[in-house]
Amino acid sequence: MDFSTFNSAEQAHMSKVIEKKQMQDFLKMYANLVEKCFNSCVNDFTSKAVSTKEEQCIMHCTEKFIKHSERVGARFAEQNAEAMVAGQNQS
Amino acid sequence: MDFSTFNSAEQAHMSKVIEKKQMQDFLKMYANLVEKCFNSCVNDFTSKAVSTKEEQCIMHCTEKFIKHSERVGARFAEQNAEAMVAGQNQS
Amino acid sequence: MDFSTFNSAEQAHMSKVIEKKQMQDFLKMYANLVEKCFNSCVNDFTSKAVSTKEEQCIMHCTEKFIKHSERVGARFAEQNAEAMVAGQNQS
Amino acid sequence: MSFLGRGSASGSGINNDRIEMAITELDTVTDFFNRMVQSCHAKCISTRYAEGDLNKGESVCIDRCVAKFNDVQKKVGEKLQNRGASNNAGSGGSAFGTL
Amino acid sequence: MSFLGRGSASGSGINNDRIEMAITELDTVTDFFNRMVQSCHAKCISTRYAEGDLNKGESVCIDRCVAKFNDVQKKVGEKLQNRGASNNAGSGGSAFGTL
Amino acid sequence: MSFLGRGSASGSGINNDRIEMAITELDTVTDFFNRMVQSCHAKCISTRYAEGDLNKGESVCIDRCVAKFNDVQKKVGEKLQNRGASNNAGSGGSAFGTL
Repeated sequence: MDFSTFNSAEQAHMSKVIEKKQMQDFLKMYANLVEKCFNSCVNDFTSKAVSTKEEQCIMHCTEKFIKHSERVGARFAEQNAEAMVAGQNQS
Repeated sequence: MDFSTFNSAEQAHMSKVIEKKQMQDFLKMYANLVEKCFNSCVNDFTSKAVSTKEEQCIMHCTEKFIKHSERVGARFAEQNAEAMVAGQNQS
Repeated sequence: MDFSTFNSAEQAHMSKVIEKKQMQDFLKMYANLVEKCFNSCVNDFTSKAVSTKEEQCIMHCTEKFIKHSERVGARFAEQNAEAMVAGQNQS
Repeated sequence: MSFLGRGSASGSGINNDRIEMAITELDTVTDFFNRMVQSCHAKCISTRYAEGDLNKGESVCIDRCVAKFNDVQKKVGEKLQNRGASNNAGSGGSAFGTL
Repeated sequence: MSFLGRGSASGSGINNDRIEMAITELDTVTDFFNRMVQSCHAKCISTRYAEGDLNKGESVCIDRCVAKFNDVQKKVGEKLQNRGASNNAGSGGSAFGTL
Repeated sequence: MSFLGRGSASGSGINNDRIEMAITELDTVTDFFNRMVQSCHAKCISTRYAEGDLNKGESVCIDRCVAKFNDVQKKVGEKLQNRGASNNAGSGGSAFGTL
């Protein structure tokens, strides 16, 4: 996203907005991760303790999700950069 | 919804609110449609290009979703109108 | 949550916020319940009337969901209380 | 909901509580409508997507689905009221402390 | 969140940052609770709906489900912290440019 | 979005409409990205979770999934524009009365 046409007051304002949004996005991602890994990994309700096997599944699930998000983010950024270059060459 | 008891400043305000909401609703519907049609139509990841068959599925999915939404909206509006008439006859 | 460090203006403000949120949460829970019970209970579209069997399912679904939410809420509150006591004993 | 902030700033005879209630009503109807669209899509629309038009069976199904969904909304609403659950069975209600 | 706008307008000794943080915390707890309700419903409640009461098996399952869900939350949280992922693995984070 | 309220209160040369548009754009991109993450997770990641690393097959699948998801977004967008549906087929649009 390009905020270069914003004046300094607007840029400062957007910085605060983005900072707040990143915190909210992180919290949402965290909640999402708990829900997803719980749903995938926990299926035994004969005990109230998380088993070793379940715990391992949750650790893998969390790690994999983060790596997945990072890879999607990297590819997404590349494609956006390409699209921007293509757009500039056209005009 | 009935805004007839609103004064003109309030009506003008609600107009802006509704206009903004409609834009947000449209963007949400668009994102939703991409997600739904992608999930239904794209299942082959041996290539990074969308196949002709997948593309056709996506076009049908999009068109059908819009027609579906319009039909649901039309029926919904009819039922609300009926409910309103029934309410007025009772009072 | 602990608002004891808030001044009276802030507490009054938070009361209004919480009141508004509870109303919104209730409306969201209601919409959620309609969606969930409709999806679980209504599967026959040869008629536009809800059948006796479907209606009974919806009543049970609604009642069970409320009891479920209350039980989850009660256990959740107990665990939070325990966690708070544990936290105080540590410090 | 930034518009409210602006409303209160301008002070041009706008009753903020009335506006807020109208917005809540708008949001509620929109949310309800969107859920109806999703549910009836899941119930009535084949995901093979062989064509872009609604076929006869799908169209009839949608009409009945909307009627039934509305009916379920009423029945669930009555049940919630009868149970007097309206105030405190809400999700999250029990998760908040009191001030 | 219109109330914040109003708060800052009145200027009656309200610390906006503190209020915002409290609201974020409230929203986070509510969201967490709602997801727990949904997940435990999916794990514990039969969707045949033969009766409106929770049966013995469902009740016990709910109690254990809440304990396990809380535990998973802690474990995921620790994992996120250890990984130092707290700041930049967030969804969307990489989608924003810098100012 | 309390920041807007504050913005308009301070009046320090901030154009509220521009800020609002930037926020809408930010929210739209974030929402799009999150849906892409979810969809590609469902398509590419095995839920057995035998290990924490992405294996070769998963990695390749993610790369192609992102390309395809972006492509689907473009095609759906063009379809919506061609249909002139951009203005009034929106979810909920037909649920509102006119003022």
